[in-house]
Amino acid sequence: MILAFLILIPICGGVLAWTMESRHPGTARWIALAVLLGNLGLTALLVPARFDVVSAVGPFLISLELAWMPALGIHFHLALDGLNLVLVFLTHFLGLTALAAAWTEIEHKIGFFYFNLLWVLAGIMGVFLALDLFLFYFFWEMMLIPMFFLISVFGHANRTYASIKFFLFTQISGLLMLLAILGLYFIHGRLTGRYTFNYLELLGTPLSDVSGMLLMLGFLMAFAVKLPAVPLHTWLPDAHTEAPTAGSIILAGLLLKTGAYGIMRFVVPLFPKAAAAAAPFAMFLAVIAILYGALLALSQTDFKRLVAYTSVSHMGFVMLAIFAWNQLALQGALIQIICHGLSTGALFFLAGALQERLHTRELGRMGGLWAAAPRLSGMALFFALASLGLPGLGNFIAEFTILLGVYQVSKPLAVLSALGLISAAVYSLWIIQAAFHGPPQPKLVLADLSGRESAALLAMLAALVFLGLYPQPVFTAAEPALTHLTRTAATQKITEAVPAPPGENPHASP
Amino acid sequence: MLTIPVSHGLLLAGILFLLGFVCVLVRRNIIFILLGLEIMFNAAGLAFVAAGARWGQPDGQIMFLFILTTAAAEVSIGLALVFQLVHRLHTLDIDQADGMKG
Amino acid sequence: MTNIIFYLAAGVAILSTFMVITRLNAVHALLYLIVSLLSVALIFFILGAPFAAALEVIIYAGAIMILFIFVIMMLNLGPPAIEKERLLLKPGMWLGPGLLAAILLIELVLILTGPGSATKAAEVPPRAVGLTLFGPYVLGVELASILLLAGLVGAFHLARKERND
Amino acid sequence: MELLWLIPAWPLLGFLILTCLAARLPRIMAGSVGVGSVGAAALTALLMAWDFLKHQPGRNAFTQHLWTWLDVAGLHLEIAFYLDALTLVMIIVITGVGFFIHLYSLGYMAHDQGYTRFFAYMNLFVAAMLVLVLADNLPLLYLGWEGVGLCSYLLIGFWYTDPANGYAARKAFVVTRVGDTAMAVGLFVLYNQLGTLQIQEVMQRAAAAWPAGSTMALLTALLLLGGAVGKSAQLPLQTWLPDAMAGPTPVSALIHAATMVTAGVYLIARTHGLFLLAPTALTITAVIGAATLLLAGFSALVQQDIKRVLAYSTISQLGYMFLALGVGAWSAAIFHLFTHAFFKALLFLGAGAVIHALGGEQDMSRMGGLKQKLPLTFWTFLAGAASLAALPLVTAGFYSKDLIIWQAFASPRGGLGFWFMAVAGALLTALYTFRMVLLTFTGPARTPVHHPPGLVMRLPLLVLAFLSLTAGFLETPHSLGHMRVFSGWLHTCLPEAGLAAGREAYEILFELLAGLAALCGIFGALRLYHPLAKSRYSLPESLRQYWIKGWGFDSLYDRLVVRPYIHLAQFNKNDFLDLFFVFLAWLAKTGHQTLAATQNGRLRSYAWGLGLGAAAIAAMVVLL
Repeated sequence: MILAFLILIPICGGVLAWTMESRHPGTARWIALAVLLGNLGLTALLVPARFDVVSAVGPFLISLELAWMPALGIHFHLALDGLNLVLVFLTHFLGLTALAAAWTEIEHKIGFFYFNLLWVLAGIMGVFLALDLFLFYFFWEMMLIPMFFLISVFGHANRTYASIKFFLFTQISGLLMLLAILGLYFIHGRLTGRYTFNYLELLGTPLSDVSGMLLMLGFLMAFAVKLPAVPLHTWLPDAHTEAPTAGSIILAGLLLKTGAYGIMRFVVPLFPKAAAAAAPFAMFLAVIAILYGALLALSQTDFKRLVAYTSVSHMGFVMLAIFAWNQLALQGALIQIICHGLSTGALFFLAGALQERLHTRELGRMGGLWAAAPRLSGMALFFALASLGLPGLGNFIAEFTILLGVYQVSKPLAVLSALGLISAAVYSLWIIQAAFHGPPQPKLVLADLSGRESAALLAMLAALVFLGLYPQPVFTAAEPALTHLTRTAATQKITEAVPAPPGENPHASP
Repeated sequence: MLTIPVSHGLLLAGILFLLGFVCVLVRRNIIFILLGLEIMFNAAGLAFVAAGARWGQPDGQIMFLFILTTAAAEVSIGLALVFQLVHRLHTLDIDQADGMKG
Repeated sequence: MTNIIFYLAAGVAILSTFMVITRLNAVHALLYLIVSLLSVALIFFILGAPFAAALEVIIYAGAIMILFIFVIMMLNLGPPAIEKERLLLKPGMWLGPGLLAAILLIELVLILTGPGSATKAAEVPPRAVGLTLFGPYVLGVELASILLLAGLVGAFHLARKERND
Repeated sequence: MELLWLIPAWPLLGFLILTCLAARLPRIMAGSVGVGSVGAAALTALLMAWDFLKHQPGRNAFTQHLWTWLDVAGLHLEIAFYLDALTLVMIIVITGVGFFIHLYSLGYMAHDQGYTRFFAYMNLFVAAMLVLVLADNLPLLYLGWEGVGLCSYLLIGFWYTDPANGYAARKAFVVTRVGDTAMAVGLFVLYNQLGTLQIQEVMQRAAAAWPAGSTMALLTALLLLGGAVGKSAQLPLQTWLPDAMAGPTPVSALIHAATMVTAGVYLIARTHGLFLLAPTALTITAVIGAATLLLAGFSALVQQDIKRVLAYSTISQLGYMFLALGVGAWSAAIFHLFTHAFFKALLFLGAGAVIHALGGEQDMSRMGGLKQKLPLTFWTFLAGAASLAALPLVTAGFYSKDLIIWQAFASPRGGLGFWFMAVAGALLTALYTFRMVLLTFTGPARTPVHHPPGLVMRLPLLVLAFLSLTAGFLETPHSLGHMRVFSGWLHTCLPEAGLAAGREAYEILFELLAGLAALCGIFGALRLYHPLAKSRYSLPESLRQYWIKGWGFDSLYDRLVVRPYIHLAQFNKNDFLDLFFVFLAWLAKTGHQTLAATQNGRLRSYAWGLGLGAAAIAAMVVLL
């Protein structure tokens, strides 16, 4: 039941925060804080001594299955394995930082803000935990609407445009996924006579080449938009730029990750053959995303927009890794998911802090801030370095393992994406130069980081350093889950009697 | 008896109908538009009668009768609308009455 | 002989209708329309539909046109109205509709000149019409009466001058 | 031995203290933490060296495992330190020279605003550099490698208020990162082929798996060479080093002369097993070294900025080291690295003292006459210059450079061509070195002296001057006593350079020639640049400009890579891919507006619509 509580508590907390708004608006913050801390404690309870539990269905540490609409084969089915656990931790961690960012930034409609914040987090948690495709889709949509409100109600000047763009992109792609889910449901039902949305039962549904590819693309579209993959990324800069700081942190840190998680958990295991066929193309797009995002980031003049494009570049690594589909790359992708969430989240946090102080995001109107706010600038330097993949920080571990893994699958793509390391250096250092170095501005009064802000950023910093020097806990936690996923995909491919000799890597690009 | 091809009757009906239609399109005076509509009704009736005559059946004339009824009702409403138009807009120009835009 | 009468009547109908749509004076137009209706009545007669011909003369040329005359008289349209009409009706306006009508006419001709359309017409006496009308079409008659009632009520409502307007 | 981890931990601790306490730390405390941590590291390193020599661990190396870094899907990496003779030389140079430079900085930076920040960065640098040389596996080496790159970036851009410094800093980082990326790809290849990244295992497995001259060996060696070339500012990635002089002078001394830039040399020496499998890569290394040493030498000859002269001279001396590596004279390369660290640090510190004294003046044409005003600086600088110019017999530079020049000819991989380039380089070196000395210290004084160097600045100068003159006696040629302390020590971990058959006999002759070249250079400089010299030969202006700008590499890269990239980015600032979605939105909007416009409320236009529709349907009936 703990799993259900993880989702229910934020939902109830959100409602409570909203209802309290009229009487005590400030309490919403404390409610949100209590909810997140409580949830974090609950999650900590779930950490097992060993991750490699043996179970018939997979390495699930704990699962929950309640009948919801049994006539249609819909169940409230949540399960947790090492992979989810890491992501749920990340959700809470970034939720707390978002809370810290919003603490003073949001002054109106406070209750409604925290309602949305908590509901987004609940939706994300649901997405990470759901093992019933219908439930998954339910949560997928559930995180969309509050996010839309976060942008459209609490965002900056151009928020309406950005929020509608965000909504259209995700909604349309989500509908494609719904179609694919239903398609899979009916194909599976017709073949076996059991109409069910249960992920574990749907695994291994035999599909013809064409229908497999179509269904796979339906899923992939939804996840590729979220990820975002070039050329479906254009909603992201607008949404990130216009969202309030907390919204940007959640967007970059968590929402994008649901796309990556979806590909890992659903696309490849459900449609291994189609995914293998699409892999070279997807990996190519991912490399384009890495280089293209980095190129665009360099020319941006808006701090948040710049960081948004770096997300495109970094998430390209994730997509590349997932479609390379070997243990090394997948582990790297997971670390990249975490570290990108932390480093980019922190950069958005800093952008928000700057905007709160300077009332601008334009890099052209910054410069020389180091003298006025050394702690803030030092933090920015640190996270910019994290984002360029400095060894010793988690991002390096991620990129290194990803590229090592990808190199085993496709040498040219690995080399090309390594060029992204150079361009990452170019844009990351440009942020520092444009905002913090340069001639100091006279008469600039800039408050340095407050205790609350410092605490949030220090926590992220510590996490990145820890992951950079000792990422093994994450690897250990995710290892059984990822092994299981790769094995599921692999066995299916063999049972489908593809005339490919076993042992040959089916993902190798031509 | 006479041997007029039914197509000639229909053609006449068509010509009259088109003349009425042209009237509706060209004229901006609502009275002329109503006249054009009358011409078109009449032409439609003619087509029915011609077709009925071709088969020697009364149905064509019955349809003409219904058309006549409709025309009568239409004219009464239409002329009432003319009054309203003149009363409200002080003109007979139908293009002045374009308040219902999308 | 009757053929010639048919084509003559048809010619008169077309010509007078053409005059209707080109007049500036509404009363003149009405008179031409009456001519047109009378010639159509003649054609009805030739086509063997005397009942329809009678109705055409009585109701169309009689009742409905009179209604128009009444309205024109009530609106008191004199020579200034003709001037106004001249302003509304610019020669260039004929071009587009004329073209459209020509296209439609050509299409109509192309459709009508299919095979097996030339036959003689048989007379349908009023008795047959009446029998059919109150036989299979009785529902239609009822509907027509309802329509007329609705027209009556509507015309009454619309033509009334509202006090606070 | 078990205290090995302390060596990098000391400066790291210093860094952490300085960053966390930052402004709260009084100046004197900050300085002592900064210097003290490196001093502690230096003491620990000496202790370690003594211990190492006393106990001689098995297989001449000692490995300390700290913790498992990561162990995933067959990739097993440890945070582990590896200590052998090569590493020992490096850590002694790093901590020793580092300590004196830190000490010097106490005086040099005394009045700077970012005093604490400076020492924090410097400590971090020392820590990263130590990790680099101590690393047991390539990713850990890469960690240190990027770490020193970062510190180099931070310290070049230390005076961040000037955008030009920021540009130089970014240039340094990005250009070296080009090389680093090649190196990273090299690591991917190595792991993919050999399944390990532990340095010693890599070399063993490579030797077992690849025959000498195989393509894979060549490929990996070239990729690693790419990294080394970037870090050590060799052709074609040398352009960042002259600009790196934007940082404070102690930084130039420590990072851009004595230690970081030698990391490339260290890397190649460390992975020599791999390079020995790829003779072509070695030849390329030698060619790069030889070409670089000449190119940089010519550029150094015409610079006006004293620090830029030293920067080009560093590139040139690194070229010597690469040449030595390329011809297989491993210990000669490291020996030159060793002596170069002393005399180049000394020269930079001396130049720093001059700059400091003149209130920030770096242009040599505005110096002069300092011999009397700054006597100690002059004499120590002269010692360094003599060492750099390889003044025969009495300087360390002579012994190390001479060894390289000789090996360039005598090694089985060497040849007359390499020898000739090396000798020409020696002549050039002597020429530009003494041009610099003469312009700076002799002739009329052009700028008044403000701050003569204090005690903390003088002491490092003296120590380093002493070392610049004497460190060479660790290794002397056959003809001059034949000391083999240094190479004997290094040969526990690096292969000995053999001599090609029949060339030993010429040793004395070639040494004489090399010595003569250095003397000629010095003499030439005296003739040309001494204030009392009569003939003043000047180069054609266009050639001079060309050399000043470093042979036009900068503008070439600027035109070829930098500007197109930036233009592309600027051109596509609004992301042309978004146009497609903007177009979709426009389409929907326009469609809406068009259809809305048709509902204009005009009866007749609706009738028109009816008519057109009817015509269309009738047309379908007719045509179909």
